[in-house]
Amino acid sequence: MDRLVFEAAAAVTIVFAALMVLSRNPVHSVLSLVVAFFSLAICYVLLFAPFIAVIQVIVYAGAILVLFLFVLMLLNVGRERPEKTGHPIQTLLSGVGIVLFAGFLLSTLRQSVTSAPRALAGEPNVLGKPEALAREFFGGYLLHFEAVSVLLLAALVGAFVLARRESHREPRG
Amino acid sequence: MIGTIPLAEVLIVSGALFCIGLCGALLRRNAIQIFLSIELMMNSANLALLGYGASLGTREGQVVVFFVIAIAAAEAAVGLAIFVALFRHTETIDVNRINLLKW
Amino acid sequence: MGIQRLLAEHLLTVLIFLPLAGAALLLLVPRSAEGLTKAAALGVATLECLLSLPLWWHFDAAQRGFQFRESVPWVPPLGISYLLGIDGISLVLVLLTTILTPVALLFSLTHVEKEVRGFSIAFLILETGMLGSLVALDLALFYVFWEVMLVPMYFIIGIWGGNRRIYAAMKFFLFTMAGSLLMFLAILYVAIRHHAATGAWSFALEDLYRLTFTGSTAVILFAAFALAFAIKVPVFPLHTWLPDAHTEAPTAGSIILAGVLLKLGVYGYLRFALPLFPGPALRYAPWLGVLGVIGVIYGAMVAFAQHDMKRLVAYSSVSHLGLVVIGVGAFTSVSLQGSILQMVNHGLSTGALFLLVGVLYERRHTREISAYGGVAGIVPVTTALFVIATLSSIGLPGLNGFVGEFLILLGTWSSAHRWWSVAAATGVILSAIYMLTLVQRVFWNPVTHEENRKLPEIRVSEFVAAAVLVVLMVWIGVRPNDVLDRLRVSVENLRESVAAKQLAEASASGGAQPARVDAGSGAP
Amino acid sequence: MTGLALWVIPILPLAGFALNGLLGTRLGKTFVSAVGVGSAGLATVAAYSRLIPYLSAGGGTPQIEVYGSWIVAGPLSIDLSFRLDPLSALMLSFVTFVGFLIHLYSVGYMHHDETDAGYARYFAYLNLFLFAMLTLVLAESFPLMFVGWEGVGLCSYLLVGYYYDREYAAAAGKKAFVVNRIGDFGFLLGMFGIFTTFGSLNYAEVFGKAAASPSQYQPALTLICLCLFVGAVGKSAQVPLYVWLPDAMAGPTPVSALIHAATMVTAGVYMVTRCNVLFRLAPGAMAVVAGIGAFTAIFAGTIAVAQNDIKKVLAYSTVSQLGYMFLACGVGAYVAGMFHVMTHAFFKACLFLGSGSVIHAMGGEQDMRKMGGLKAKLPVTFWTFLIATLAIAGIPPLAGFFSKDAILAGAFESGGFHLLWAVGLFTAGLTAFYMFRLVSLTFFGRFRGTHEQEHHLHESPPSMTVPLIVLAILSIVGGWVGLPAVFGENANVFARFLAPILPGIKGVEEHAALPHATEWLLMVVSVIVAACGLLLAWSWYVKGEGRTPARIAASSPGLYALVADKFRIDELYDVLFVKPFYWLARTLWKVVDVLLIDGVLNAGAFVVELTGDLLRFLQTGNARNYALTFLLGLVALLLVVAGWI
Amino acid sequence: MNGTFVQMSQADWLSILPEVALATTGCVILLLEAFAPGLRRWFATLALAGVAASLYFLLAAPQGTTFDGRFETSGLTALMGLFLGGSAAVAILVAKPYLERTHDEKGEFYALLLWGHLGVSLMVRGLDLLIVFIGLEVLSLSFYVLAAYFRGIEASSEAGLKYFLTGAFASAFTLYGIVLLFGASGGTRIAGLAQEGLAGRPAVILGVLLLLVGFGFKMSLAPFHAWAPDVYQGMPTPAVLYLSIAPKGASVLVLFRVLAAIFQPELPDRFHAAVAALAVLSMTLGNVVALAQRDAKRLLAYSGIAHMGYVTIALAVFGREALAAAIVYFFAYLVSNAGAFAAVSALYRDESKPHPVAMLAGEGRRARFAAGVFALCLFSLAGIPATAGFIGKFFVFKAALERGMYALAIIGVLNSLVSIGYYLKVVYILYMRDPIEAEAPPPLAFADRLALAICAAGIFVVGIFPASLWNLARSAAATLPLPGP
Repeated sequence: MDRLVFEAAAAVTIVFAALMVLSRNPVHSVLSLVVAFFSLAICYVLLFAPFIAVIQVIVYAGAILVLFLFVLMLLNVGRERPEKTGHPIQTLLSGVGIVLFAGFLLSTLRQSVTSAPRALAGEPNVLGKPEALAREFFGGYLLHFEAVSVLLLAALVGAFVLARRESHREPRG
Repeated sequence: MIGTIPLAEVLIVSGALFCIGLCGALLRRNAIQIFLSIELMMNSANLALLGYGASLGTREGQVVVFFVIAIAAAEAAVGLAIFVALFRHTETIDVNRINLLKW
Repeated sequence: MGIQRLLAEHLLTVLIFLPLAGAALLLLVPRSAEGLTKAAALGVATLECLLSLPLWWHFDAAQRGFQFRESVPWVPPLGISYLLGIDGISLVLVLLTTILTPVALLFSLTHVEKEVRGFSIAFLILETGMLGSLVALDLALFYVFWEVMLVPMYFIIGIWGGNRRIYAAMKFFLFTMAGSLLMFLAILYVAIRHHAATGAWSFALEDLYRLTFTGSTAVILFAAFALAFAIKVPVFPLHTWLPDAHTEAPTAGSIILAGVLLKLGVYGYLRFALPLFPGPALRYAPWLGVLGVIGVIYGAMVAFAQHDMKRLVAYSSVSHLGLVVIGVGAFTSVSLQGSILQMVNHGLSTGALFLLVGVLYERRHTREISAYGGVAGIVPVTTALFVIATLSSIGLPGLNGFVGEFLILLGTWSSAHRWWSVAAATGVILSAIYMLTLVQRVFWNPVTHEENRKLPEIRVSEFVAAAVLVVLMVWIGVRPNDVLDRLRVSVENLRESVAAKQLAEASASGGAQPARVDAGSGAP
Repeated sequence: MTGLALWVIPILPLAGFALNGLLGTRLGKTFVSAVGVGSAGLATVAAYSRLIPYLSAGGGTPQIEVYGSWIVAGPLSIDLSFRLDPLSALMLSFVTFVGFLIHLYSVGYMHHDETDAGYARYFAYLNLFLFAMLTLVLAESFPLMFVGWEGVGLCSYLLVGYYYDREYAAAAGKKAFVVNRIGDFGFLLGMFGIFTTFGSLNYAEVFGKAAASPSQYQPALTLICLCLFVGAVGKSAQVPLYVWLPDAMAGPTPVSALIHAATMVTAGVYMVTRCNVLFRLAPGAMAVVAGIGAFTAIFAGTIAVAQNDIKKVLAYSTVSQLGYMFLACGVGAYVAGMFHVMTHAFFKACLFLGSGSVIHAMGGEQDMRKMGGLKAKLPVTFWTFLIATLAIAGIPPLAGFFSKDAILAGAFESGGFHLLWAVGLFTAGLTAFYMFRLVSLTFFGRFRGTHEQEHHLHESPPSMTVPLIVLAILSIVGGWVGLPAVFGENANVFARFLAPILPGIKGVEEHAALPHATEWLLMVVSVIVAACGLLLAWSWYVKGEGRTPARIAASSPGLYALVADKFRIDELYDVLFVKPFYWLARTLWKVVDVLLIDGVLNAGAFVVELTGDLLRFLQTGNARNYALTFLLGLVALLLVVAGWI
Repeated sequence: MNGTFVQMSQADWLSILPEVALATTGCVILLLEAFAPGLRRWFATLALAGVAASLYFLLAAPQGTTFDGRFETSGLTALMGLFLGGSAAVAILVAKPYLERTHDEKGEFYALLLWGHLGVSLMVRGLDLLIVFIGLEVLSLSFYVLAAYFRGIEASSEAGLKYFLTGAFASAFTLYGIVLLFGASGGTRIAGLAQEGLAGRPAVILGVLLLLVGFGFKMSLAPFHAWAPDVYQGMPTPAVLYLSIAPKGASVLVLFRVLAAIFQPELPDRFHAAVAALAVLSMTLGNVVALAQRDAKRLLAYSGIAHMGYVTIALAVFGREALAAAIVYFFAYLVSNAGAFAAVSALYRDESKPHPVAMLAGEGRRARFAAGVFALCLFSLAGIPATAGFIGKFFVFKAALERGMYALAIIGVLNSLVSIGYYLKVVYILYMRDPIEAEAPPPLAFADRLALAICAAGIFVVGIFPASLWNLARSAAATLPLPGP
């Protein structure tokens, strides 16, 4: 049962991911990616990560992609002109590269096995308990947590620096 | 096995997503779409993480995913800001047309 | 710690770093005070020269091995040490250096206009480099000085040189680098082998002498060393940097280039390549000799074809150094002493030639031979000096050149390779041809260019500079023993150690019998 | 050691050279002449102060003086040492004396037509030459001799090129030096050979060993001797290296007299004689020497017949006479050779100085066709010249007669169907002919020059005539020291004196002297031949005023032109050696250096640069390509690690 | 599950202080920027103080691992901290006059620089791939912004875009690599990778390769270098200065850590081959293409690519001596490259224009000090003895020869021959050409002068007395489980 749902969700994800890549119109891409992320969130749930699934929906599908939409609107870049995406050689090489890499990646992943699973504490879905996760964050992953806070701060300031209008300086260049 | 889902399957899906993202990153010209593709690649990593974590029966996978999402968010913020800043000069975010610096 | 003790116990260190200190001192002189700068530089160089004389007096000609040793650990974890010392071979070259530098600077007193301070500084640093590589007994230390030398010379050619100076400077730098980089690897490898063999790191020459290399390893290592030095000498096919560098360099630069830098190639070969890898060195000595022969004849022929005075002299250097190489290749005690003496001779005569060509150039600003002619009557003193230098360069008996040539040819004749000597002796004819042609076309013949009629005569400073060299030419020509006595033991020492080591190698490589070291030491 | 040390003798002119060279220009002509002539004179005095006691002691044992060691390297050890033995004594005696005379003569000759600087230069060179020549003859070892050997070469270079602002003079000087260098090349190799064979370069040792055990060194010797002889050929202007001597006449006449007649050019003969021990052990080499000598004698003589430049005639005559001397050495008549060296020094110097005096009077004119009838105007010159001419022609009882006769005798003994003798004899005739032709054209007949030349004609000053007279006297009596054996066993003082320089060698027997009858016969024949030559010249040029030769010349113009052009040997050499050499030099430079070596290197550098320039364009500026290269790099790595590459 | 939620020992605190110092300084500067912009001219000093403080804390911190084995404080991190601190300090020194020239002195610049520095130091000290990754991202984000710092200059924005896109792309790979290793080892700790039989697994190999390319990207190692020239050209020079030095060192260290953990005792041949190939490619491509560069910053970018090739030789040699050599090399690279960029920043007047080398013609006689140090740095980069650069190459080649990798060494020296070609080209343009710029460059600011002096001194100190540095490096290298004495 789980498995069927997972496979269905995965299929949807893949399809919409493909759409995202294929559609010329960026807005379409964003929207299809939203769908993809939703279905991905379903997969997360099935992998005992309800909390992550929630975040996925809120942060990704919600915040980030919406942000993308805003920017798209702001710059109102329409659909790519149908001119060829680049030099044929370039496309060819990309194709070759991707195919080879995909081959390696998938073959590796197919045969990749994990070391013997540990006995789960109670039933599987204990894994994703937010409280338990919180303990991790403020326990063993405290350092990471702090680091990420700096990261976000930097991102914040950075975004501010870049987005701020040219105010008190003569334009240059 | 995670419940009834075989790990390999999860990983294959993640791998597939990664490759799709790769295609987008390489073949699209619109910077935003490229970036979207990269986001997709990161998500594929997340999927794999959760798969591994679940099959290992450890929470670490989810913890990592959490951080990854945070990172991705931060990247998105900065990235979009950069796009905007550049757009002010070039009126485009088509990477084929953005080659003032070369050679 | 009186100054005397410093001089007594650390004379070599003082000699190496005095010019450097002088260079630093010059930084304090205001850039505008050009006269002062020049004077100061000259003063330092002269002081250096005076300080180097005690080496000459106190050198114990009878003692084997190195003298005036100094040893201070430098990079202990790698056994690199600040290890100095000289034997007869380095002694004469050190003095040649300390004498030629002030001479060059003396000439420059009146002939460097732009960037005087930079020029003087570069020159002093250059002297440090040359002296350092002459007295260093630690391979790493040697390599450092050896390379450091390039930089000031690069600037001297590149900034104060002639029209194609940049090309020449680049060529000079790249050529030399090309050789020495491989040598650098070889040095590293040798040291590593020493570490592997003894468990202790050391770059000290005498420690590394003890290693024996066999088979292809030895050959490759030797090749790496030999290439570096062959380029510097320069040996025949690798010589093309020389004409450009010598021609484009400012006169003082040419003097030092021809006078000292080339010698470092031969010196390096004798000090490092040969004793470290006697097997290959002697096995391939014939090739060396052949290249030397080619160099002698080829250099002379090409020199004859030149119509640029400096270029002609430059090619004559190729020819002369070829002779030196033959002497080294023959490796008899006579030919070796001859080669070393000939290095000094070449330094003096070619130095003087470049100097006097410079005298003319500075007045007419052309090096074209055809632009002169018949100036003997207008500048008799210059003419006289030039003729003397020429005679010394073509080996007229009674002047220094002859003794060197004679010893090399005689020593080679009495070695296994008699025909080299025969072939090289033709150089006696060829050198006369091209040098006398030069003299005739520049100094004799009717005056064809009016502007030559008011050619100013040589200046006092220039005259003194040239005179010093002339005096030395005569002195060595009449009393060569003063030099030879100091070389004898060192050369014998070299040959014996090589012979001994070669036997060791032979036994190590399984009794392949060694090539003859003392191929007829000249004794009947 | 008796009296002054030998080194004093050469040092004196050296001092003169230094003094004149450094200060001469400032101190004026009188000072210069004083120093120049003075040092030469002092040298002469010094020399004779050593010679007289030595001679009076009857010569014999050589006196060797070692002043210290010059070059010591490995087994090689060369001393600074001089040697006084009959041979060097002989050379010393006339080198100093003739040298002095010519210094004296130069005072007059050079006095007015030179600036102070030039004058000083001239005497400095002349002194330097004297120094070098003395070193050459006194040296006790080959290298030291080589010092003098090249020293005289240098002076010859400087003095021939004395008028440096005349291109031909400068060129002639260079030619002289270079050709000499070719000889020195041989000399050097010879020395090396000697050293490796005998382990020493000192005469005493080398000759001692050679004489002691000849067989031991046999094989090497021929080669060594040939090498040495190459040196001699160069220095003494023998075929094929004689070409420099005629050009060398570009120098001032006294120089020609001193260097290119009396002293330097005979150095070769001296050297061969000095090494007679070696040569006598190498019959092959001897034969070559004789052959070259004979050929040169007749060859140069022939050329001399057709020359019109007074000095050229004398030059070729010198070459021919030198050939005579080598002929003597070649047939083993070393004494005769040296004898001729001496007498030749007298009369040829006299002739040159005479010609100098003539040229002087003619205001620099050297073409005999523009002279004539000078005997009235220049009596002293004429008479001295005539005497010298008779002497060289070999008219008894003048010096030339005896020396030449001795050589012919030697040649006659040497067998080989007396071919060499015949050649020598014919040459004697030639000599007589062209010399008298010279005299006739110059002194007899009517004056053919311009008017102001005629007006200026005058006898030279005493400083010039005195040497002429002295030399003329010597040309007469010089030969009497070497009367042939027919005048009594001990008549030949000269031979007895020189005997010690021909040490006996084990296994080499001295050939017996000729029977008196034969010797008489030979003398008569040679005198007749000489006389014929004289008379022929007389009848053609004085009586017939040169019609006959003109007719002959006209009858076979090609031949005449060829002879007049000295058989175009210079042109031949130019085509054979000079031009190819120059061409080769240029080609080596342009092709090997510029094209090949630098070409390859620059090409390499260029290729690298080019690669850079091309690769540079991979940097398209398109971010997607950067991502692409990234991916491709990754894939490549994967392939490597997976082992597919 | 005890009462207090946050579990953090004092050791943890002490060990994290250096980073805290940096973060705080950044925040303070930011606040001052917001509320007391008048204090701007003190920002640089403040930033320097921050760097100094963090360095002090780093050296003072007790040795050992903290945050239950995820964070390291050791001789190694101390030495690397010194290296990073040095580059940060020079960057700040250069930044002050630079920003004044461009009328752009804002607190954010220093703040971002400091945070980026923080990220790098996390990379160096993290024993947990996740920490390393976060550090990497902190660095990247800060420098994406710094690259695009001049909003007014298109080139700058473009540099930002390119750096961002390629950087994000690369970190996606890095991340996936981490994931694969996570899957194999069941955790993110590097130490966890040292398990039996892990090295053989395809997933691990792939993971390691992904890390290799990811960090190779940061090192601007060919063929992952393509971003560097463009970004260097558009980015503010002081930022480039830092970016071209510190992150590369950190990345190499991370790679050493990971490889050392996984492959014991020796690098598998195929891996060795792969790394060696990268080294050769990077050296050759960097040097050859540098010959063709006209722009000073691009030229230095390619020279940097080439130098990373030399360092990668050490990685290929793999071993304690090699790591030590790499560390020494980085110190040499620090003084030389920092000096070069400092000189570039001082010698060019207008940031809105490119920096053609030809414009420097004759500056050797006008801007004597700057040009002199520039030349010195170039000689050092070329590896002329008695300069730091020579020492770096010396040890790297020594390591290579000791392990019998002659080909690498020979290719290396041949490459440095090529490199001399373009380094000397700059030198002769500086000294042997006549000026084309009408007026002499403005007098050197004190900070610039100081920075240049420091670099020059460093070049000679390292170049002439390398012994102590070498000893430090060797003892530091001993902290990794690498083969070797």
